[in-house]
Amino acid sequence: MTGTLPGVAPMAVPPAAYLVVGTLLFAIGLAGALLKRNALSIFLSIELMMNAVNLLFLTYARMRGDMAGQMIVFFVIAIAAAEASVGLAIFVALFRARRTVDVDKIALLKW
Amino acid sequence: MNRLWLIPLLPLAGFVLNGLVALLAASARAEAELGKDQPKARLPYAQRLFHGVVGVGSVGLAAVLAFAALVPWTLESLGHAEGIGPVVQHVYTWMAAGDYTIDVAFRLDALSAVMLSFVTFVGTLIHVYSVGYMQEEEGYGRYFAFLNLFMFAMLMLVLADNLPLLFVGWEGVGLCSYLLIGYYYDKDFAVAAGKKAFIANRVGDVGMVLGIFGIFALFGTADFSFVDLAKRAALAPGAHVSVYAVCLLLFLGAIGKSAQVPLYVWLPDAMAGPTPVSALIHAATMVTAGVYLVARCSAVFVLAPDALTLVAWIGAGTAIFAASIGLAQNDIKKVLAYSTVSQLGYMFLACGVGAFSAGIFHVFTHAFFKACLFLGSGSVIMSMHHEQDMRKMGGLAARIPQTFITMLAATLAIAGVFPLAGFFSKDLILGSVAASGHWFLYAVGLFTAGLTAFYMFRLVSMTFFSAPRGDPHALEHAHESPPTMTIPLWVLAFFSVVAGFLGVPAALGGSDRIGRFLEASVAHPEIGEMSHGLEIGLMLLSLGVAVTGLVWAWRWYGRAAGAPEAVSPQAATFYERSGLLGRLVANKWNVDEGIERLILSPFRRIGTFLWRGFDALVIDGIANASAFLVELAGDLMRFFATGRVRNYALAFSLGVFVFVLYVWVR
Amino acid sequence: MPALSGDLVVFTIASLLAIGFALAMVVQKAPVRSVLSLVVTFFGLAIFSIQLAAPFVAVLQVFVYAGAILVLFLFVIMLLNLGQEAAEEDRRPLQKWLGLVAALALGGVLSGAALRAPTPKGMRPPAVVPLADEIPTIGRLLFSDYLLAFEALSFLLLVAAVGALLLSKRRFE
Amino acid sequence: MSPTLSAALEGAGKIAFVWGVVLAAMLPNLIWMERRVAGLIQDRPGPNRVGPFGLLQAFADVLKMFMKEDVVPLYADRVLHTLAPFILLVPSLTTFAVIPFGSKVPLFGREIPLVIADVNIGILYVFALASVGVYGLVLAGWASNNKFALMGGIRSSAQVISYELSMGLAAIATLMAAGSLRLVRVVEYQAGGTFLGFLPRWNCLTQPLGCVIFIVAAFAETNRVPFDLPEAEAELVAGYHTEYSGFRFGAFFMAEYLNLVASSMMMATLYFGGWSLPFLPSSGLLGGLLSIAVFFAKTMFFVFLFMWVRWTLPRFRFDQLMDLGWKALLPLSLLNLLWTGALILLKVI
Repeated sequence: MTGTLPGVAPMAVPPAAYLVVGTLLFAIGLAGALLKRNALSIFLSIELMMNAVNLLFLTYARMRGDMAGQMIVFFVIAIAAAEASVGLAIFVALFRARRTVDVDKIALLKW
Repeated sequence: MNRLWLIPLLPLAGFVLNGLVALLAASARAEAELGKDQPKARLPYAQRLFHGVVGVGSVGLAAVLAFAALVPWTLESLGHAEGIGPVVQHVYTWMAAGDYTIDVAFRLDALSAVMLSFVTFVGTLIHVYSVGYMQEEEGYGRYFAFLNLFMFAMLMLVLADNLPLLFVGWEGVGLCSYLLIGYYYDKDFAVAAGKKAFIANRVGDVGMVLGIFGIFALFGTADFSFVDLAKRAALAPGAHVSVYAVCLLLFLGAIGKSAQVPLYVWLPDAMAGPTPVSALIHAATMVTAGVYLVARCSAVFVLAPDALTLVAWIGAGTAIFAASIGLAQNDIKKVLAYSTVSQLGYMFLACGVGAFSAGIFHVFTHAFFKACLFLGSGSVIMSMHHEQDMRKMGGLAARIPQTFITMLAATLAIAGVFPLAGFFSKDLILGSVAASGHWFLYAVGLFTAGLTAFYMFRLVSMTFFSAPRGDPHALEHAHESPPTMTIPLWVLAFFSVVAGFLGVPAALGGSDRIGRFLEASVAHPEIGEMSHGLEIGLMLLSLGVAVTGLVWAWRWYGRAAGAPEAVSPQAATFYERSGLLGRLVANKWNVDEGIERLILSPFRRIGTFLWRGFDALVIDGIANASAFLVELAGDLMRFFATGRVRNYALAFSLGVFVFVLYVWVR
Repeated sequence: MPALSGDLVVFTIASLLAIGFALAMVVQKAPVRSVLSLVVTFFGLAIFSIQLAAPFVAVLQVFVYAGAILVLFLFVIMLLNLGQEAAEEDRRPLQKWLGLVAALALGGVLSGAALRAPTPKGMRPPAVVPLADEIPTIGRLLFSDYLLAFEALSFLLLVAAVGALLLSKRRFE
Repeated sequence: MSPTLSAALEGAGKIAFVWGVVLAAMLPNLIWMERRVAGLIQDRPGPNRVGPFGLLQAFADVLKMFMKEDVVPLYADRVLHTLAPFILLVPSLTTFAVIPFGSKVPLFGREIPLVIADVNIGILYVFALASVGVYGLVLAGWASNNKFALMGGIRSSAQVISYELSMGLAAIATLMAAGSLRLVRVVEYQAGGTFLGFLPRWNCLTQPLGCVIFIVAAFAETNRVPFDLPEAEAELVAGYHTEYSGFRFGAFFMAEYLNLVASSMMMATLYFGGWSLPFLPSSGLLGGLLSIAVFFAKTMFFVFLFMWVRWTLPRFRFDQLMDLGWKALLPLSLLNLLWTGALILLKVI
């Protein structure tokens, strides 16, 4: 069973609108991730992107009328929590080591 | 007695024990003697005792078990008209492919009974002999470990119930042969001889393996039930290989293992190993494995008469060829080696004409007198302080009487003097060859018999009779061997005298017991009949030939008093006259040189070309080129590796953009 | 909660809020302000989820994201005291402009693709399960169809906790 | 009267009632009460000049507060500094929405359930708001641009995150028992049966461990003694609201008491049977009114408990706080989960 979505009145808002908003938020998040230099801000942007995707999932779940989308969102949120804890721990350690979280100043991966 | 698997297991256990103790002791010893280099000395008594007890004990116990298993079976089988079915014991499943499984299963039938009997018996005796013979050696433990391992492998070979398992034993004995030939690993010739044996056997084993596959393709099974299938000529549906090819491949394996032309070259060199090893492995047991294989698959061979004929021809050729070389050898062990090759030729000759039981019978008797001869030669060599050149011996009869008598008995046996063992087995062979109508092959066999008698008695004469040569000092100290060595000699001599009575032919009022006994498990195609009169006539003829050989040898070498260079003037003059033939005989027909020139050196040249030309230039070139390309690519790529995450992310997202665009537009 | 009347109005406001504060999040120099803007955006998203008949997800979002994750961000920002970090000019114009272009292009393409995408089986008729049973349904799904994923997730969380502990643990002492 | 309109009216009425009671009736008296309790415990009269028994003291204080100048430090982040108190205030005001403050009363010919919004995610809603509330403190601390304030902010964020876990886990056990997230259902469940045959089936009896954990965590969540580290006078002057004065400070003050009341209500609801009391009619007009009384009585008791603790216990050290939260309460709450699950499986509750 994928579970049927709790019954609600037909959507007053066209789902396309949600999709557009979701993608826009995603784009904004991407811009943030690409433009920011503060690791934390980048991380924030990524969180935003994830949520944008969540919105899309919810929309599709609503459109399909089953629960699968919601379940995925549930998992995404949980994974985001794990990711946040580890990521932030990394930043803390990083900051201790180099007194900065500017990703451009942390460029050890180069030749 | 349903414990067949114990029989090979015991020697294996012996191998493990001996091996471990030998290793530990050796390392401990090296520890102790670090720095000071004292000559290799005999091991401490306790350790030798241990190795002796474990080595002999394990094999002896195995022998006891073996006889406990085969005697009742044999008696019962003899009781019935045409024998009783084999005893097959499955131990566990070794491999399973689909619904076809290969078990570790042991089989006791007439054939394996005969093999088992003399393998364990002679094996035990030779172990006992080794206790005395090897006592001075530092590698005492190693020696016994390998000897036990050999017994294990040989018993697997003999008892196996399917070809794959037989092949395990087959390779095992090959390995042990290699290890023991190279026992004196600090001597180059020994190492070289070991390699030679190993490689020559590999050539044969290729055929062996393919043969096994062929058998499987033919009958859809590789355990010995295929024998019955073959007897009923019931080939598996869609058998893609021809019986002929399969037989030849199997026979190739046999050639390699049993040192037939052209792969016999390794056996004479194998004499580099200790003499008991030569006796056990290169005379009595291992080298007869080929005959065993052919006899085992006799039913299949019968389906391909042409292949059988080839076997006969190769056997006969080998017999006379090796015998001719044996005539002019001066190394006592070399003579015996070539004699072994020649006798093996006899056996294949027998198989070739379809008298498989005769072949096995000869295997049986040969095991006794040839082992006796080798052990005797060992005793001689020891008494002469490791002198192997017969030209430096002579007149030892009085010095080492026991060795002399036993060896004389064995010599008469191999020469085929009535009523010793050799007489019956060899005449069974010659008789069946004659009966099969291959009169030329019969002539060859007969002539070979003469040669055999000649070179064997030549050996005896040069060793025991004739005037003492070599330094008298050594002769002074020539002494009889310890009882651990002489007792086995006596036992073997006894059996080389009486073993033949198992197969007294009907013509002499006997009832060819062993022949009928073996009929249960080997094929016995119709090979023509002979009147008893003709048969007896032929016997007298061969007996006459043998006696002629003996007398001739006596005339040339019996009272020879020449210097070591030319022991016998008559022989010298004969070789002078005979010209090319003589020289060829004296130089072993230049086979080794021929192989060197025709096969080895071309191979070496090709190899050198491939190495210098192909590998160094082409292969390495390719490798280096690719490496260079990769490096180049890396040099280009690294400008993109800015180390800044954002750049990577940017590139990544651009890529995603393109991808999505593609998906969307498409 | 059942869809409110005047859905459209709510949606418009929410989306304006969400997008506006998302932009603010990007533009802000001070991380703390970015975090706060993001909080507002998340509330907007929570409203969307309610409209999309997923109140549980909505609350979860507020609870986990706004309530825990972002607070954690704040905590770290304050711990490292990043508030006053001098926001010097970005010395990589190429990265900057290309980044913008990439973001816009991707956003455009994605939304275009999303709009073009065929509606899966169209809109279902109002479904059968009463809204009150949403949470039990989710629970049942978690422990039936998604059990494996669920367990894996729990393990992941454990590992993450341990990993975070190790990472932020000072050596020595 | 159209159903929507009546529904709206009904909702408005409940909101008015709850806020009226909480803000107008309780809040001022709480301020007075706290100081009287302090006096009681410290064996001194406490405020007794303004009005009878000093009952009007609170109004005097509030008046004073509103009179004071509202200072904003020069280098503070003006916007957030202004926003912070209200960010703190709003959630604590909206928490009451889902807490059932009574059973049902028949009024104007209709059964009115005495809860503002009986949403099916009730308790999650409460937790969500509680977790959002912390922003107020954190921002206050950060925006003030004052090291003490910052410390206070950091502490409160860490503290809230840490204790939310055990609090939530403890509460989940009650949900398991009730089989629903709706607080109304939770209360009905507790009112609906007996434990071991003779005890009321209150969660504080069926899962005492969870009850204790929840109460302790609630103390931490509301930054009350012994966990009032964000505003530990001794170390941080006044913690996050060091830089606040006038009515903004008042807002913080108010929010603290609101949270106090809210969490007291939660305790009563989750563990002490909400509005229910054995042998008391809970149906009909009388029953409804009685239930309301019972509910607020319980709430007041917990409020008193808060004050009692505050004036008797010393303050924890921060590392002790963390240890307690992570090493003691969290495992214990898991244990409690097991315990409750066992009870449910064994059909004991």
